[in-house]
Amino acid sequence: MLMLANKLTIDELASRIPDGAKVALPPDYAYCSLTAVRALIRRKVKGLHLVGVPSLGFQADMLIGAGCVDTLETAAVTLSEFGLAPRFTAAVKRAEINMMDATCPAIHAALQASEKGIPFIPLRGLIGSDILAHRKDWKVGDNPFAENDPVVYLPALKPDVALIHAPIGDKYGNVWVGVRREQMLMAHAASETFVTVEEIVDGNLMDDLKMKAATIPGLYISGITEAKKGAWPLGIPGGYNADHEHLQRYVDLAKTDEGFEQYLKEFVLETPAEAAE
Amino acid sequence: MLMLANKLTIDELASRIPDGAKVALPPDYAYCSLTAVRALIRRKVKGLHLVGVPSLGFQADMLIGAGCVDTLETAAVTLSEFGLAPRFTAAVKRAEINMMDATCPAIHAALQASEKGIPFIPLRGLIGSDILAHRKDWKVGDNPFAENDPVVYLPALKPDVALIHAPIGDKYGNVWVGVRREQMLMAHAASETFVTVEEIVDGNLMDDLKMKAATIPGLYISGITEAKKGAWPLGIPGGYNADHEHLQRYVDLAKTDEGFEQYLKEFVLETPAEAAE
Amino acid sequence: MKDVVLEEILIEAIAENLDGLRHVAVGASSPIPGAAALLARSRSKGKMRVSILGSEDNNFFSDGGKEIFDVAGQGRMDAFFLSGAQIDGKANVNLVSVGDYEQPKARFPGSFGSGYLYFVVPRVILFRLEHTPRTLVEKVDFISAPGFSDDNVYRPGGPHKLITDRCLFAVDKERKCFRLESVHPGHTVDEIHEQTGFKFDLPEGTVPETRIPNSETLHVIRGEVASEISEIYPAFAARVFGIGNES
Amino acid sequence: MKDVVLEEILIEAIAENLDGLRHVAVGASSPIPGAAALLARSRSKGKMRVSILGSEDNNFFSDGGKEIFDVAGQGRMDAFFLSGAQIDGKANVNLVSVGDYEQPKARFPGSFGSGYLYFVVPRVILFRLEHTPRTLVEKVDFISAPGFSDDNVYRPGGPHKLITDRCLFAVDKERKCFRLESVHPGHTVDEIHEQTGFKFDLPEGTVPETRIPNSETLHVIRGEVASEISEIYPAFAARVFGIGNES
Repeated sequence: MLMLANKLTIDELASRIPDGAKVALPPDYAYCSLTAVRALIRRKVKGLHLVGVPSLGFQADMLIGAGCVDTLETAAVTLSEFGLAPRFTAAVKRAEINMMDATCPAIHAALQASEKGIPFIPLRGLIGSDILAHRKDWKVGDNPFAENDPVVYLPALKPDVALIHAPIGDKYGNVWVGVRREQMLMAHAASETFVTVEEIVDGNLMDDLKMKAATIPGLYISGITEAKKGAWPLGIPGGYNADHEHLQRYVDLAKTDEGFEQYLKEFVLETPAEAAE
Repeated sequence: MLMLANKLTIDELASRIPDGAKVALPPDYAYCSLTAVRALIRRKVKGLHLVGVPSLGFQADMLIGAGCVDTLETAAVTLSEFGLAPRFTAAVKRAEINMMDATCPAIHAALQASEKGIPFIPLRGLIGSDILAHRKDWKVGDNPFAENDPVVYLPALKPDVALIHAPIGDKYGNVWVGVRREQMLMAHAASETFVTVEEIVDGNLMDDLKMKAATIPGLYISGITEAKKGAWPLGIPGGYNADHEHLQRYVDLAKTDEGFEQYLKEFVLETPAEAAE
Repeated sequence: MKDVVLEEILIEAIAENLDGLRHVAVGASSPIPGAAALLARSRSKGKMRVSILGSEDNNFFSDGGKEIFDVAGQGRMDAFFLSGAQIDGKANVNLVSVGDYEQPKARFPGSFGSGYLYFVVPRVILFRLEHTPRTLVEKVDFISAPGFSDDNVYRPGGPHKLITDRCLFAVDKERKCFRLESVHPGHTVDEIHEQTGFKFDLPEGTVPETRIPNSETLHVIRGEVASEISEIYPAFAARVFGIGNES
Repeated sequence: MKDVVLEEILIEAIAENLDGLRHVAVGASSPIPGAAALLARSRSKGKMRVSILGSEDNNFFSDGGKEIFDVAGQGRMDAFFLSGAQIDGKANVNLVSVGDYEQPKARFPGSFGSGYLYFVVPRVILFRLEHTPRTLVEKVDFISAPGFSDDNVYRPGGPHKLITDRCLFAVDKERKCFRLESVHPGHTVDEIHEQTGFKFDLPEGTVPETRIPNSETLHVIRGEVASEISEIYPAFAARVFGIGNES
């Protein structure tokens, strides 16, 4: 008598992520739910605080372009081989978003602090950097076990929502993420986790010891949506490849405000039924 | 052109763990290398500082009985359904070992500090306990992000050696541990990790995404020994069961000094060639 | 219907204290708390998760030994059970030793997760089947986990009830002590006083008798709960419910 | 034998600085450092591990995004490569922005792991193929990671060399600055002075020319290294070595 997962449509999922939420997102090379991002843009979500774990890509660029984002907390925003993220770059130059620049291990460590229920975690490095100089929420303190040994104290970073994609889930809300364990860390650290999966399989992923070791337990999952090719136009490791032609088209269009609006219209706003495909 | 693992005989493995080493061991319900413990007793290792991750069982009781242990740092020593650990209990009553009582999450957290290369980690709880009162190496300090909020600071716990068993390894030293990820934490945190495995398989465990997610990379492994039934008389999850009859016999014999000597003679000292079985 | 046994009374008494919770965790070797959690889960109509620890098969965790403590630290564990070689009137728990710590008269396995979970799990239910002056003492010899903390100590969790083979105590968080809540059938308040090493409060009026599970509850306990618990604790299920095979 | 190209000179120059190391990590989109690491690994006769990050297939980590940083923090990563939109004469690296941070003239992706790895990896090799006063500046506009730290700051790592398309600089940890080590064939010291925005030291005597790989090294680079790197960076391998298919 296991608890069944809370199965949602993609629009229900988007409606459960409130305006102003602190939302953790994975990098492009992990499992990104672009289908959920499109649903969020359609529902005109506002004021998001995005947390890159540890960096952001297409998801953030689209949400920024669509005016959904107030704050970015991330080690980078990159479209990798496609170059600079155009909507991100434009928004920063116009001072339209609040930047909280970080370094990758600081994001991982601060999420681990939330995962462990500890109020802060120390981290080496950072001292003397302008990353630290601009992060008024971080502190430099003493290592209590040594003399004259300053160390950075990071407060626990607790996202309201972790939003991820994964290859498989089951009807109990268990979600297999393979080696992309930062997605498991995100689920542990966040108050709620919403997930889209390529496929909801029969049976219980926890019953197979090989699958269980890389499966997020349903305990952490607030809602799950089946979404075939839910990462498109990104790919998923071990699954399908990224749609390079489409991504290049995005980058070309998103260079201008008008081009981005055209992209949104064509690929986001006029496909409200994509989850039912 | 991957690096090949350092394949050792069981006696070579034991010789690589020096007297006085701080050795991390898993609990009985994980993957314990009893074959390595027997080899350590045969080589008359002295002065070990055992770290239970987070508790200890038969391995520790045998090593204590054989006079190999100076210090125990653990949340518990238990033989579960077989009751109190007789050699442990006798040694503590005679004040023959230095006890560093802990609580489970403190051991995990302090190992995670070593894993992360941070000098310490805070932990909730413990304040007002006699565990804390007796741990002169732990401190109570302030949470720098709040007023009047004391929190325990644990120094990083870095074992010299993690000694584990596992169902499978490969010739590159990659070791699959399944859901027993505390064994992965031990390998990350320790300076060196020695492992015995039921079987060294062909191919590379990292090439299979399902196996990779629960595999310790060879980077961390200093030496690997193939040892069929290397956990005996304990069992391994998903493999063989514990030998209850033998364990009961151990517990009965180990109640007295003489009985324990008899056990050692019969099952440890006179089977030097067990790795070659 | 066969007579109600003490274990069934305890299962019902514990289950009442788990009503409405989302996640109840049970430690290893705890068949009565385990059965109570399963009864509460059955009543929750799918709203409660139960995890049984120290067993490879009956838990749903996948991030190693630390996860259960992380889960508790995140506030995702609503209830847990603790026992103690000694428990005192301030709800302090001792799982370590009797006598001098450095050279004790008796040594037990150790504190396990108590020094942490007692602080962060909102409802910790203390459970001790041997109710004597030897186990329920005025002051424990070693505090594995303190019952109460100073106001400035982070303490979202703590003791909720103390259940023994003779009675049920409630916890008075204001006065930081136990109050007798009910006495199990066949036992008396005088006997409780005699067998308890610490002072405790009494309720106003007469002390009630611990409720006997009604027939509907007994049906669930002896049916689905007994069946599920027999997979985890076959010897217990065989002895108490007469089902399954001893192993 | 076909003419030696700049990439091959850089690969050899970097590989020399990796000799004897146990574990060299290479970031994403770094074909020349990647090839250099593979050359060094080939020479190590199985004593060196190389991990290529940001690629699912070419790394051996299994504990999520944090592991590579944990590995570095444990002291298990001996060398890493960093680039920068700007690098200054104090070896400070800027991966963030040019102009005012709040409203910049140019914004780059961000600092990634530089603010940490630069502190803990013993040999960080700075690598910038555009050697101009625009990139090698007197003072960076934003310090993603500082080149040097005060004595009381934990700093087992730091800059080891700076390699550009024109020359190779060594790092003087005492004087906290760069010293010109060699100039690549076809370039001059005067040109380096002209194209570098920061002051740097000169070696005693004449500045040597960066060594051209010998025929044995070229054989390895164009053989096994080219073949391995083409799996990771097919376009690079096709352009430089004329092997594999562009993708």
